[in-house]
Parts: sequence; C-alpha cells; structure tokens
Amino acid sequence: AAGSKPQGANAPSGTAPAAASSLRIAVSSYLSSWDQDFVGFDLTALMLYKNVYPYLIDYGVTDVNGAQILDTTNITPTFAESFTPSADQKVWTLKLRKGVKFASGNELKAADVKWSKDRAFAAQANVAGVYRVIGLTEPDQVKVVDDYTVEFTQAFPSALTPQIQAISLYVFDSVEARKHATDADPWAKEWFAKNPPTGGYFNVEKATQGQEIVLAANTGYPGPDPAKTPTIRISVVPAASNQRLQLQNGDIDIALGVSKRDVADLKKAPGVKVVSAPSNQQVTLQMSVTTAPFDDVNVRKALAYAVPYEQIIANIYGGDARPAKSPVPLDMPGYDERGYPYTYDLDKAKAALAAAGKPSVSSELVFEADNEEQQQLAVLVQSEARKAGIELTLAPLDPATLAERRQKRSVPLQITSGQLWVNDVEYMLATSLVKGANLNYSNYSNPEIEKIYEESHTTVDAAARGELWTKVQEILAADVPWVVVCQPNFNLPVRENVAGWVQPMDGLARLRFLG
Amino acid sequence: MDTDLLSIEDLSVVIRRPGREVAALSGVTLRVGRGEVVGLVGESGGGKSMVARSIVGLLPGGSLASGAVRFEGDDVLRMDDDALRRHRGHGAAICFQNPRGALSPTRTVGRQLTDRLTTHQRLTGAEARKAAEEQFATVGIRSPRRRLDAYPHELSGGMAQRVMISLATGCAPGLLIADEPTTGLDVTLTREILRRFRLAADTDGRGVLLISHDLASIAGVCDRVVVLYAGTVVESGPAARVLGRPAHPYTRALLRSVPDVDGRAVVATPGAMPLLKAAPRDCPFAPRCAHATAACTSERPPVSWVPGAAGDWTLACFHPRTDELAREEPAAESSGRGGAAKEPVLEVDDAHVVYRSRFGTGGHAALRGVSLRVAAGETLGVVGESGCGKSTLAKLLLGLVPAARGDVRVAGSRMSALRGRELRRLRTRVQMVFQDPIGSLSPRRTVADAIAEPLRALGLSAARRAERVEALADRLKLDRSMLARHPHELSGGQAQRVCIARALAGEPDVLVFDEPTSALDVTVQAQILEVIADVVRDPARGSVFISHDLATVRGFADRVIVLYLGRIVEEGPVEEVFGNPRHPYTRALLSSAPSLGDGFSGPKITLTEDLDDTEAAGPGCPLAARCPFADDRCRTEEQELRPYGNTRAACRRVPEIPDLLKGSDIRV
Amino acid sequence: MRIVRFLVRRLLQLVPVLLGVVVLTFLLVRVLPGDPIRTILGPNATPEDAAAARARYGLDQPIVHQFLDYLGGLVTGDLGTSIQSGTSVGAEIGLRVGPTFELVVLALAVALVVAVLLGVWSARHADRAGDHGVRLLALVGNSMPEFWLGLVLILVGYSVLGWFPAPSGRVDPDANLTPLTGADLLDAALTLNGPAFGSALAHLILPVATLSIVVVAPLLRSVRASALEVLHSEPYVAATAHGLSGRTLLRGYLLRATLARLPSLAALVFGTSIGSTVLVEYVFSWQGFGQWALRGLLYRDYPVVQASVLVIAFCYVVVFLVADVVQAVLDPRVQI
Amino acid sequence: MSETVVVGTARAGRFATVLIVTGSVILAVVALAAVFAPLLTGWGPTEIDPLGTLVPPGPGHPLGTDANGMDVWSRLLHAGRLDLGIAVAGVAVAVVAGTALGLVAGYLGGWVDDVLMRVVDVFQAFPTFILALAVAALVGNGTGNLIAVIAAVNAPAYARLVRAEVRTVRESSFVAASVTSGASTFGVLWRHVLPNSLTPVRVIAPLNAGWAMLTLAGLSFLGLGVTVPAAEWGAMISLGSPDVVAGRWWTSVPPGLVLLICVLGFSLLGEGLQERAEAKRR
Ligand SMILES: Nc1ncnc2c1ncn2[C@@H]1O[C@H](COP(=O)(O)OP(=O)(O)OP(=O)(O)O)[C@@H](O)[C@H]1O
Ligand SMILES: Nc1ncnc2c1ncn2[C@@H]1O[C@H](COP(=O)(O)OP(=O)(O)OP(=O)(O)O)[C@@H](O)[C@H]1O
Ligand SMILES: [Mg+2]
Ligand SMILES: [Mg+2]
Repeated sequence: AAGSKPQGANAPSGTAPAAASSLRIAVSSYLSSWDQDFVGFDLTALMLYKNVYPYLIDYGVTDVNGAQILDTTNITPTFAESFTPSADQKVWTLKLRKGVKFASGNELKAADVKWSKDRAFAAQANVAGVYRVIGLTEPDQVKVVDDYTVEFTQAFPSALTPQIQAISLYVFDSVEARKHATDADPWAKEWFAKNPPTGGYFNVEKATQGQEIVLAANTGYPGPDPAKTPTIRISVVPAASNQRLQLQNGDIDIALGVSKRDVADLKKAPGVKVVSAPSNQQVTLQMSVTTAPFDDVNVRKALAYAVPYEQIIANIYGGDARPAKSPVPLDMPGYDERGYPYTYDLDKAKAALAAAGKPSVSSELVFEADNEEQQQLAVLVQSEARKAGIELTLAPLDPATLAERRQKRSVPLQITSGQLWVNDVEYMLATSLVKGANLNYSNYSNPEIEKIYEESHTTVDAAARGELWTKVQEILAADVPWVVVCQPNFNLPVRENVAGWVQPMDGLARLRFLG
Repeated sequence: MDTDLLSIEDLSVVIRRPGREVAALSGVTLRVGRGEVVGLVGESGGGKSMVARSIVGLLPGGSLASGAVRFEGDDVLRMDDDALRRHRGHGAAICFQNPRGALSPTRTVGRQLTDRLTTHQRLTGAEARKAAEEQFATVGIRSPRRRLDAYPHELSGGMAQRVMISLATGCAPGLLIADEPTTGLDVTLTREILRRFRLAADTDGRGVLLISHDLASIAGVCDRVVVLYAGTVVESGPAARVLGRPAHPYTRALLRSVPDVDGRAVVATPGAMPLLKAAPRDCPFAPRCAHATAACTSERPPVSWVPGAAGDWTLACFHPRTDELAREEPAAESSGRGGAAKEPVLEVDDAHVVYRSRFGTGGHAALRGVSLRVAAGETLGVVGESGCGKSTLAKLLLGLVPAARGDVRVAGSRMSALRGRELRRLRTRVQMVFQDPIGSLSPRRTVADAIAEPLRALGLSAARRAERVEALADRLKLDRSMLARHPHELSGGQAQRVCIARALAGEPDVLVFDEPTSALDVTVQAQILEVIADVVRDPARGSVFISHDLATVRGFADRVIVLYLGRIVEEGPVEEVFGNPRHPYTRALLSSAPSLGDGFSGPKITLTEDLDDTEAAGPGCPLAARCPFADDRCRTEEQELRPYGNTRAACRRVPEIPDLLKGSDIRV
Repeated sequence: MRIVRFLVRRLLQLVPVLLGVVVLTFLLVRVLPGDPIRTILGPNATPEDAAAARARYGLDQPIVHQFLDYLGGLVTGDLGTSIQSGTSVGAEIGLRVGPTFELVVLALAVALVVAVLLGVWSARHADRAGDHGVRLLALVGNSMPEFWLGLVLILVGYSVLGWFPAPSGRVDPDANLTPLTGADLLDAALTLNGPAFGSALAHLILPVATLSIVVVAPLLRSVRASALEVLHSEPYVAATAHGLSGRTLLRGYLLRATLARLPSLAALVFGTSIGSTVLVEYVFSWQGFGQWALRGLLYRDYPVVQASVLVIAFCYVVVFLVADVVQAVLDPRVQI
Repeated sequence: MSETVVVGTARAGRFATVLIVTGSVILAVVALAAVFAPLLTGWGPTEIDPLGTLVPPGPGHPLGTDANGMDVWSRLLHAGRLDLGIAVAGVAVAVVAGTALGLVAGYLGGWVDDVLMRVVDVFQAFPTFILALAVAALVGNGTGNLIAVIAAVNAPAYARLVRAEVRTVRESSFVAASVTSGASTFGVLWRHVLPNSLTPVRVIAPLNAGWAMLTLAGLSFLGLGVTVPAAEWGAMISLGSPDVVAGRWWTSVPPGLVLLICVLGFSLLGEGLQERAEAKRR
C-alpha cells in the first residue's frame, strides 16, 4: 500500500511530493477553535488567525542586520486601501479595497466590518479589551459610511491606534454568518467555532481535527503582496523531539516547537538552518510589591542582585539572548539603560537583604508547568537566590491555576515571558504598570508613573515621549517591581530551502512571505 | 501360564522433590487377569494411587522407577511416547477418584466421551455421538441424549461418577482402573457404581483394578484383594479369605478399625503409617504391631504363601495369624446413660431453615419442621444421605444460620432472643467439631491459640489459658510440643484431636459432631472414634453426633434421628431404629450399608437410586417417588411423625410394611 | 432469557456507579484551583468581560442549579459545550474516541494474542530456559515507562531505520480518507480505501507496539499461571491418561479452560490503558482522547473534564460487563 | 534387578527462589545506594554546576550534567529516596486502606458490601491522571500528595482482591469455629479472616510498587509529578527525553535504565512470590 511507504529516510530531503509548491510546518498543538472572538487563546490559533482572517491592516517589513522582521512602527493597509485619522486623531477612516472576496463569493464590504466589530463588542473578550485602551467601547462608535468606508470615532485621541487596530481589524463574512445565526446564537458562534473563516491570505483547504491543516493561498487577493506559497501543510507534532527528528529527516520544513536545547544542535545539522533574529520577547521575574516578602524594596533589590544573568544566558539560551538593562524592551522606542544598577552580585544581594533587616526570606516562585525554559530558569534562580538568603519554593502551575492566581493578584514572585503586542511604552504602562492594569502582576502603583501615563495619552511628539520614558525607567530602576532577566533571540530551525521567513514581532508567523 | 493382562513385578518408585525423597512404592508385585476384579486396599498414603498411575505411565515428574509394569507383556515404564499414548486409554484406563474434579469443566461431557471414542475406537463424529448415547445408557444415566450436552458441574456426584466410568470404558481398555470410585458417594449409590465394575469384568471380560480404602464396600465385588501398607504389599489373596480371616496383622488391624452396622465395636490401632523417606528395610508395620519381634524391626519379611492355605494367598509377615478375627461384642452400655430424666440442655422446636437464593425471590428449604431434645449425658445420632440437611442442622444448633421459623433453646435460653455479647456467651455453650479438621483450624494460628479461642472469649488471663490448654492437650493425648505447631504441620488425626480439645475448652453444655471422621483414614478414624466415645460419656454434657455412615453412629449414640430432605422421618433409641427400622427409608439406608459381617439382618429394600429429579416433591411424602410402598395417598398426604412402639416414624404405612416385605428383599 | 436478565441487572448496577462518577467529577473540577474562563479571555479582559463569559457558560448559577442543568443535559445526551473550543463536547468526543479506541483495542488484541501464545507455550515448557526467557522479556517490557519506550521506538523505527512513517498524524492526508468512525484503519477498511488502509496501518504499528509491550506482562503471567494450573489439573491429567492426542488436548482441554480466567484481567488492562494512553498519544502525535482529556483538565474545561471522566468510567464498566459475559461464555460454571 | 527409569524432571520452585533473591538484591542495592548516596558522589542532587549544562560524562561528572547543569550521577543515586519512598509508602497506604475496605465489605456483605464496592467502582473507573490532579489539589503539593495519588489509584484493586478472598475465608469452617467459640466480630476479623486473606496481597504488593514507580514517571512526564528540581527518575527521564534524539544519552538513558531495573526488581520479587504461592497450592 502506498501509505506504508517510508516517507522519511528514503525520500531525498526537501523533495517531498510537490516540494516546490508546498511547505510543511510542524506546530505543537491543534488550535482549539476557529472563532477569534469568543474562544481559543492558544498560540497556534492566534498564528493561524493571522493568516486566514482578512486583517485589514498589518505591520510592514523591515530589514535588520540581514534578517527580515515585522516593523511595528510601519503599519500598512493590506485588505484595506487606507486607514487614516482626522486632524484631531479621534476619527479614523477605513477605506476598503474593492474586489476582496470571501470563499463564499461574497465581497468584503463595510457591513462586514461593522458586523465584525459589533460581534467583538458583544463578545466582551479580547478585542473589546484592547479597544478600551484607545477609547472605543460602544458599537455605535463604528459607523458604516458607504459600502467601502467605515469610520471609527474614538473617545480620545491615541498614539496607539494604528498598532491596536493592526491586531484587531479582522473581518468575518457577515452574509454567510447570518445564515448560521439563530435567536439563541445571534453571532453564529457554533458555526464559527467549527468552520474556518475565509478571505485572508490563505484559505483553509482541509482541516483534519487534531492532525493537520492544509492552507491554500487565496488567489483572489487583490492587493500587491499575495501569498507566495500555494499550499502550506501544518501538522501537529506535540513532542519537541519528534519535530526535531522530522525536520532533520526532511519530513517538515519548519519546526515551530523545537526546544531551545535543540536549536544549538540544529545549527550544525545538515540540510537545516536556523533563522535567527533579535526579539522583543522579555523574560522577567515579577514580584508583587504588596505581598511579603517583596513588599520591601530592599528584598526586591536583593533578588535583582542574586539572579545569575550571564549564567542564564549561557546555560539556558546557549548564549543566544541579549542581556536587558531596563524593564523597557531593547527594541522599543524609548529604551534607556542608563542608571540600571542590577548585575549578578551576591554580596550586594546580601547587603540589600541586611538593609531590609532580614537575614533570610522565603517565597514561592511561580511559573508555567509546561514551559521547559521557565522551569530551568526557576531552578537556576532558586539555586543562586538561596546563596543570598532567599529561599524560593518552586511552584509550577497549570494554565488554569496560573490564570486564576494571577487574576487574584496573589503571586508573590513569578516568571513571565512574552512580548507586547504593541511596541510602545505607553501601551506597556497601560497593560502592565499602572494601577489596575490587567498585566500588572506586581500590583505596582506609583503616583509619578500614573502622572506620566496620563500625560502620554496626549503627547504625540516623539521626543517628548522619549523624555517621559527615560523618567519611567529611572523610577522603575529604583522601585524594581521586576527583575528583567534577558531578551532571548528568536530562533527558528527550518530546512535550507525555506526562504522569506519574516520574523514576527508579535510571535505570530505571517506565512504569506514564505517561499 | 499365559501372560496376565497386567503384571507388576517388583515395582519401586521414589519421588524426588527439592530437599526430600518419598519412597512411594517399594517392591510391589501384583497382577490382574482378564475378567478379574482385583481390589487394592490400604491406608491413605499407602501408594494405591501411585500403582494406578504407574500402570498408565503417569508417574509424577522427578520419579525414579524400577521393576516392571507389564501390560500384555510390554513394559509400560519403558514405552516410548507413541506406544504410551496408544497404551493409555486403550490399554488401561483410569476412573479418577474425584469424578467431578476429573471431568474438564469447560467441555460438555458428551464431547469428552466422543473425544475418547474417536481417538480409540476410530469412530466418526456422528457415530461417536450415537455410541456415546448408548454408552451413557449402559452406565445407567437417564435421558442420555440430554445429558450429552451437559457440563460436569450440572451433574450430581453419582451421575458424574457414571460419566467417568463411561469415559474410561469408552476408551475400550483391556484394564479398567478405578481409583476410589465411591468415596463421597452415598451408600445407596456406592453399591450401584461398584456393580458396574463387576459387570465390566463379567460381560466385557476386562480386567478391573478397584482401589479403595473402604474394605467393607468393595468386599462384595472383588475376586482378589491386595493390601498395601507404606508402599509395600503386605497381603494378597482371594477376597473372601483375606477379608474373612486375614493373616497379616495389618490387615486385621484395618478390618477391626471399620465400624459396622451390625454394631460390633471398633478397635483402634495406635500409631500412624511411617513417613516414606526411603524404602523400608524392616517390616513397616512393626512399630504398631502387637506381635512384633526383633526380627520384624531388623529385616524385611519376605513374601510367602500363607501357611496351610490353598490358592493364591501370600503375605509378608514373620508372624502370620491364623486364628479367627476376634469379634468383640458391642461394648457393654454404661447403664444409666440415657438421661431421659435429666434436664434437656438443647431443645429444637419445629425449626425451619431456608437458604435464600442470591437474588431476591425463592430459596431452598434445607430444614422443614425439625424438633428434637438432647438431655445432659445423652448422645443423639443424626443420619441421612448427603444433602438431607445434616450440616444445616448443626449450623442451626450453633446459631450460624437463623431459623426461619421455630426455635432453638440452649440450656433454657432462646437463641433468637439474644443479641451481641449475650448471644456470644450463649454460643459458647454449644461447640462443634467439624468434618474437615485441618480446614477448621485457622492456618495462621498455632494449635495452642486455636484451643484457647473459647477461653479468650470467656476473658481468661493468658496464664490461665495456657494452663487449661495444656490440660486439654494431655487429656486428648496430644504431645505438648504440638501446641506450638501450625495446622498444616498436623496429621488429620492430630488436627481432629485439637478440634475436639477446642470444643471442650469452654466446658460447653452441648457438643455437636458433624461427620468428625469422614475425612480421616480408617485406622485414624477408629482412634478418633475412641476419643469421641470417651468425651461423650461426660454426664454433664449432651452430644449430637452427625454422620452419613450409620455404622459409626451405632457405636455410641443413645437415640438416633433419620433425616430425609430436611425432615425427620424416624426417631428412636438406637438399638430399636437399627434393629427394627420402621420407616422404609431407614430400612433402605440400613440395607445398603456396606458390611464385612452379616450387615443388616432384616429384610432389605433398595430405593430408586438417584435423588436429583425427585427432589421437587409435591405435597405428599417426600420419599413417595422412591419408595416401593408408596400409594396415591402417600403422594398427596403430608406425613407426620407418629409413635410406633419406642420409636416415631413419619410414615402412615408402617404397620403394613412387615406384611408387604413378607420377609423378602425388595428392589425397585 | 437469562443473559438478557443478567445484562439488564448489570446495566442497572452501572447507574449508581456512573452517577457517583458524575457527582464526584462535577464537584472535583470545581474544587480544583484554576479558572476555566480566564484562559479563554486573554490577559486584557476586565472582570466584567469575565463575568459575561462566565454567564455564557452558566457558571454564574448556583452550583446545584448547574448540576441539575448538567444532569438534564446528560439525560438528553447533551454533554455540554467546551469552554475552550466552543463546540459541542459530544462532537469532539466523537472525533477523539475513535483513534484512541483503535489504538487501545489493537494493542490489547496484539497483547492478548501474544500473551496467549507465549503464555501457553511457556507453561508447556515450564521451568526451562525458554520459559524463563519469555517471562523475563515480558517483565522488562512491563518495567519501562511507555513514553520512554515510544521515544526509543521512534528513534529506531523512524529515524534510524526509516521503516515507519513520521510520527505525526494517523494517516497520510493525501490518501483522502473519509472519516466515519474516527478509527482510521476501520474507516479505510469500510470505505475500501487501500492506500489509506496501508498508511493507517503503518502509522499504527509503533504506538500499538509500545502499548502492547507495556501491557503484555500481566496478561502473559496470568495465561501462563492458569495454563500451568490446567496442565496440572485432574481433568487434564485424566484426559492425558486416556491417551487423547496432543491436538485434542490442546484445543479441547487446555485452551478454553486457560482462557476462562483471562477476561476480567483483560478488562482491567483495557480500562487502565484507556486512561493512560495519554502518554503514548503525546509521543506519537496521536491527538486522541487522552490528549484531549488532559488538555481539558489543564485548562479546567469543565464540560470536557466531566465528559471525559464519564466516558472513561463508562468504557470501564462496559468493558467489565463484556468481560463477564465473555467469561460466562468461556466457562460454563459461571452463572450469569 | 532391572535398571531404574527416570520420569521427567521436577525443578519447579527453584526458579521462584532465584527470582525472589534477584529481585531483593536489586532492590537492596538501589536502596543502599540511595541511603548512602552522599558517600558516592561529591555533588548534591540539586547542586548546579556553574560551568555548564549538558556536559558529557567525564572526570568531573561521571554521567555528565543535565539541562539544568546538575550532576546526573548524583541525582541518579539520590532519586532512589523519593522513588522508593513514594512507591513503597503509597502502596503501603493502598494496602492498608484497600484491605480495610475489602475486609469490611467482604465480611459484612449485604448492603454494606454493595455500597462500599460501588464506591470502589467509582474510584477504579476514575482515570489516574485526573485523580492525581485532584489529589494534588486537595492534599497540596509535595511528596505527600504523590503518596496519596499512588494510594488512591491502587487501593481499589486491593479492596477487590481482599474482598474476594474474605468471601471465601468467611465460609471456611475455622471462621465458623471461631464465631461459635464466642469471639466478637472484630476478633474474628482481626485474628482469623485478615491473616488468611492476605496471601494475594503479599504477591501483588511488590508488583504494584514497581508499577507505582512507572505511574510516578508518567506523572512527572505530564508535569504532575515531584516538583522540580527534586531528584526523581521519572522527572529525570522526562527532562532528558528530548536529548535522546540529539545523541545526549547520558541525561535520560541512565535514569531510564535504573528505573527499569528497579521496577524489574519489584516485578521479579512479585513474580517469585506468586510462583511460590502457586507451587504451594499445587
Ligand atoms: N506428586 C507427588 N509428589 C511427591 N510425593 C507424592 C506425590 N504423589 C504422591 N506422593 C506421595 O507418595 C505416597 C503414596 O501416595 P498415593 O497417592 O499413592 O497414596 P494413596 O494410597 O493413593 O493415598 P490416598 O488414599 O490418600 O489416595 C504418599 O506418601 C504421597 O505423599
Ligand atoms: N449456604 C447455602 N446456600 C444455599 N443452599 C445451601 C447452603 N448450604 C447448604 N445448602 C443446601 O441445603 C441442603 C442441605 O445441605 P447440608 O449441607 O445441610 O447437607 P448435608 O446433609 O450436610 O450434606 P453432606 O452430607 O453432603 O454434608 C443441600 O441441598 C444444600 O445444597
Ligand atoms: Mg489415592
Ligand atoms: Mg454436611
């Protein structure tokens, strides 16, 4: 039988059937749902959404040291023709391209945008959450002007609008959706949970639950940069070591889920190359400033001196990470490392602890249970912190428990790693460092920061913003709500024949560039 | 002299086991001719089964055999695999000791028989099935066609034995070996089964080797008997002579150990068979023999002809006895034993016991309206066929099963009225000796612990308990070193002594013996019966002695009751019931009881054998279906116990029966 | 009919057990720390958003009310909607159970066949070198963590030897298999899809081998022990003594009697394998029931956890029921 | 006199001893190594070598270091403490709890039996990993909860086993004898029924302890086992498993082998006991 033919070793690498027109990508899990509004918040899903939903605007591409990366400062229309603000920056007008078609044959029109935004507000989930940052809270604020024009009226002007909209302006086929809506389910949740959206750069040709998704380039895309590869197969391979084996054997072209440890080896493996790029992903230890023992700033300082930064970069990231000297990520406009004092220095750590009047403290260190990197980090930190007199109990938590603990704001010390969807300090403050911010796991609040944050809303001038951000970093260096560990580089092992990889700053691959 | 069918010559078998050796057979010589029934008797462990196994080449793995087992001239011990397979079944076939256990539980008995027929008689499937049906009919299985499709567990013990016989004969062997074919069967069935073997020899000309420890039952059917002791043949000769006037002291001891319905006393031989670590170099019976001399313990007696006897009668003894086997008369009854005037220690009134079936409705009435009284110093015998409710009665007396109706009173207190601690107290007033002595001792407790159990319940201190335990051990002639042993280190006889000691420990008012000797060897049984006779003589205590073997009851019961299907059918003083049975059932039981002597002296009757289909009796007399005297009224009228002279019997036709018998045996 | 009565009675007995499982699971998932809602909302959601989502799944109701709703759903065959995926749990189970069952059933079948063949062989050659060897091998297989064994088999079978397809997916997607039951091999057979059958089979070999190696030891031990017992039993000795041929002995007197004891153990092994395939599924990218249940558990997807436990419990009790029936068929002494 | 014929062989029973001795020796060696681990290595089980992770075996580290930079040899030795400890303690608790349940259910019968056995059914039908998470949530993290998990997973089997045995023993005449001697229910249970119902337990318990170690490894693989960085073979295997395909055998092959040998030790012991029990029955 044909299927039993070994596909691995015998097949010459890279020349699997239709190699020229198809790419194979391995991911760690199958997406939980196709509905971006209501459910599903796993990385695979978010990545697929980026490629199958029509996003009306998206980041541009820029070249950094020979690596192609997404440019968060350059937002360009894709499925839209233009997206422009009024003079007071409060009303943004979206003009649609003509002739954009969903798979059903329906044209993408203003009504679809309106319906999609109404749906997002109704869902009260993700998009509704970020829209709040730019003063969009009511469906009424989104108006259809004509078939190809939509107006967004914000409550206040915001420097973040383009970036926020870049991650939010995805559109459903509302004509098709209405066919599946019922009184009980006006937003056709059930239908969208099971049926992939259409009209993006790729259409889902086939989805075998749990195993494989076949994407076909959307040939009807009228814009200037359609998807380059006709077919992309995304197969689910949970075990990292399996991904590695298959990549080496040439059964897949891109492995999105290999472990950090393997990257170093794969650089040397024949037929495989590692796409590498600096990234704004930040690994931090966040301390709750309202919970003992980290309610004492000296204890926080002690921990910041006790973290073996260089050893972490060497041991865990194989040297493939940049040391970070500020809570603001390296590549974020406004980054400034002046005056950041923390390096690995156990004596200073002990001194700081002595200053706190405590010979030793103990705390829990929370991290994600299934995250190997965090686990290794936790082990290292625990070992060094102990030398400084800080006894840490490791607490790996499953996603649900972690979410709950975080929401209760009851984690004294946790490892976080991630990158902001919007590459801006204001956004960072909004989400992470002002009172009540959703990602403010440190329960941090500083009147000065609050003031700067208020000010930044209306400060549009870049230099003025830069000054504010320097101030922010000074304050944060003194208060140390976070220990910033490092910024690991982005590494992706691929087959040698893979070209056109654009490193996504938001971590969500844009497959259209792949060739 | 032409070749015998089977001729075993100087056969010795040593079984090697890690760390020990068993000399199971030492120089056994015997032969079986065509059309001859030879009985092989002896105590348990004497090597009877080993002889049988050697004939079909099935000695246990690790055995060393020497000598020869010649079958039609060929030596079975030295056959190759093919020859052996041909010999097995077709040459010689065994009927196994425990038929129900020896039938494959997952194959219908019909298939098992046709397997044999197709293998040895080369029949085709359909032919075999027909032949199997005939075969079943021949061994006396009713509705054979239906039974072909039955699984072994659906058969009664008697039926299973018939099937086993049909399997063995189905192989069309020259020699039929029956290893204890009647152990565990009722007296009524035993006769019938043994008759089948006689028939096989007489009509088909097969040789039959009949193995049994029960001399009395095979006495009637054998042409010759061979007596085995400790792996050696001690005596061998024509059945009538060997059993009538045995020459070897062991044979004599064996015979005197057997209780008999004619009421002669049992004489116990002390001691036990030696452990067979090596082939004996002296007379193995010498340590137990009253006539032993120095020669007996230094030299093995050669096999020789019995002096002055004609025929093929040999023995291995330096001191053959020639005198008549002394017939001691029934031991003089200790007068005043009947404690009729005394207070009853145990009373049962119209007791019914129903075993509920596992799921809800229905149930099995194991006892129906039983009433009895036992006075202090009195012994009540209970007899009946298997399944008639004897053990149920015992359990009822001990409060192990509740009475669905009726009442049990011990020393005046009603058992059913008590609960908890008081009930436990009352329970200690009745003690039981069980059928399976080893099984009734907890495997993980020492002997001393077991005996002390009732004392512990009475709250005695450890020191007092130890004292009493030692006293009891002495009384039952148990060596004190036994007290530290665990049950598996005891022989059956010792274990039963321990059980009796335990029963006596709490000084109970009533002792119940439920077939206390049926699991024991003949000579050990005789010893235990002596112990029991001694124990029940205590005037302060009443006893109930249960047995299916009428002969043992006769020895020391004062009164006896006969149970049939959960009802008392006859009751009265033991001499009266045994000497002049009123109820047809009692008469039938006595008639079929095996005896080495004259047995039951009155006119005999035999019942239709198998009980299984008749159990679902209608409203009338439960025996009606099997009774030769039953008429229509018997089948419709419930029978009550009515007094007839000294005894009471549940039969309305008692007065007519002597006429009906007219002095002749009746067979239905 | 006796068997029908037995089945009805046994099925009625299942009711309290399953009800117990339902109640226990329902309470347990709610006692566990962890919030099912937060994981679907993303980090930017406000408490109001969370409350709205909670209301969508009825999690704002009093617990008794939630339970009654759930029970009501169960009675009508509605297992609820997955919080993570928004699709009906029943439909997801439909997709996930097939592959896992295929794996477990095949593995158990292979293990049973191997156990019976080797067990009987071992018993007939008891206490010789071959017997010792077979038993030791089985024990070694039984002493390895299954995920570890799976990794090694992949390394050897796929990477080094290249005999088996890559451990991703269960069937070659190009084979165009029409899913019917979710068990790919079965589907391929039903739709007469030759290439798909071959591919599904090739994908099955390693995971089935892994599972069977791990479970064969207890089965083998049991077969060997009962075969030995039968070989030493009176019926077998009696049949030998009557000179029956080797074949008749094996078929009529050894096999069936030996097998009579196996069903309940097989059921136990089946039950535990269903629960523990999660590791094998992970290693072989199988995406079956175990992975689904585990994910549901990690994300506290209440309906998924409840349904998966119920399904496992149901399989468990049903398999035991089947085992009892099979045993009764094999062993006429067993009353049902 | 004719020559002697030897019929077959009788070696049964000798192998049981070999099995029991081998199994016990393996376990003893592992246990001793765990107890005296500090004498056999200079590294602590969770001590991190600042010089590096995934160092291949060499003079400093006889079995190299793992991804965390911890010495594999030292962890291998120390892991026996947790592994053996949890497995043995877990099974012990399971035996006690299961036996108690089975004893009561089997001896009392009736509705008590029905109710208890249904409870056992419910537990047995519950998947291991869900039980594990649930117990961890209820008992809290740490070694205690793993012992509880192992106990909860295994107790039902013992309850069943003991119950079946008790139901046979209950019918035996020595129990009847004890009852009629006036012993209290507790006395009968404790002195007669219990000691005579434990034979199968004795055989199964070692096998079970072996399987418990595998369960532990599985839990670790799913991240539900011992908390990092405690030394435990299953956790070591799962931490090292990605290294296998990279040719870094030392991080997971040694713990895999030791686990295998240790489980095998328990299996051999159990198998030997079983064989002995069967030989006794024959
Ligand atoms: N398989 C065996 N292994 C070791 N010893 C055995 C074996 N079978 C029998 N023996 C021993 O051989 C001797 C003779 O046993 P055999 O079974 O022939 O006695 P028997 O006269 O048939 O006794 P019973 O009346 O109890 O059936 C006994 O001492 C017994 O212990
Ligand atoms: N526990 C029980 N449950 C159901 N029926 C039983 C039970 N015990 C005995 N019986 C039935 O009750 C009847 C009487 O049994 P019992 O044991 O009292 O007979 P017995 O006279 O002692 O027989 P035996 O001579 O075989 O020991 C039999 O038909 C038996 O099948
Ligand atoms: Mg015998
Ligand atoms: Mg009885």
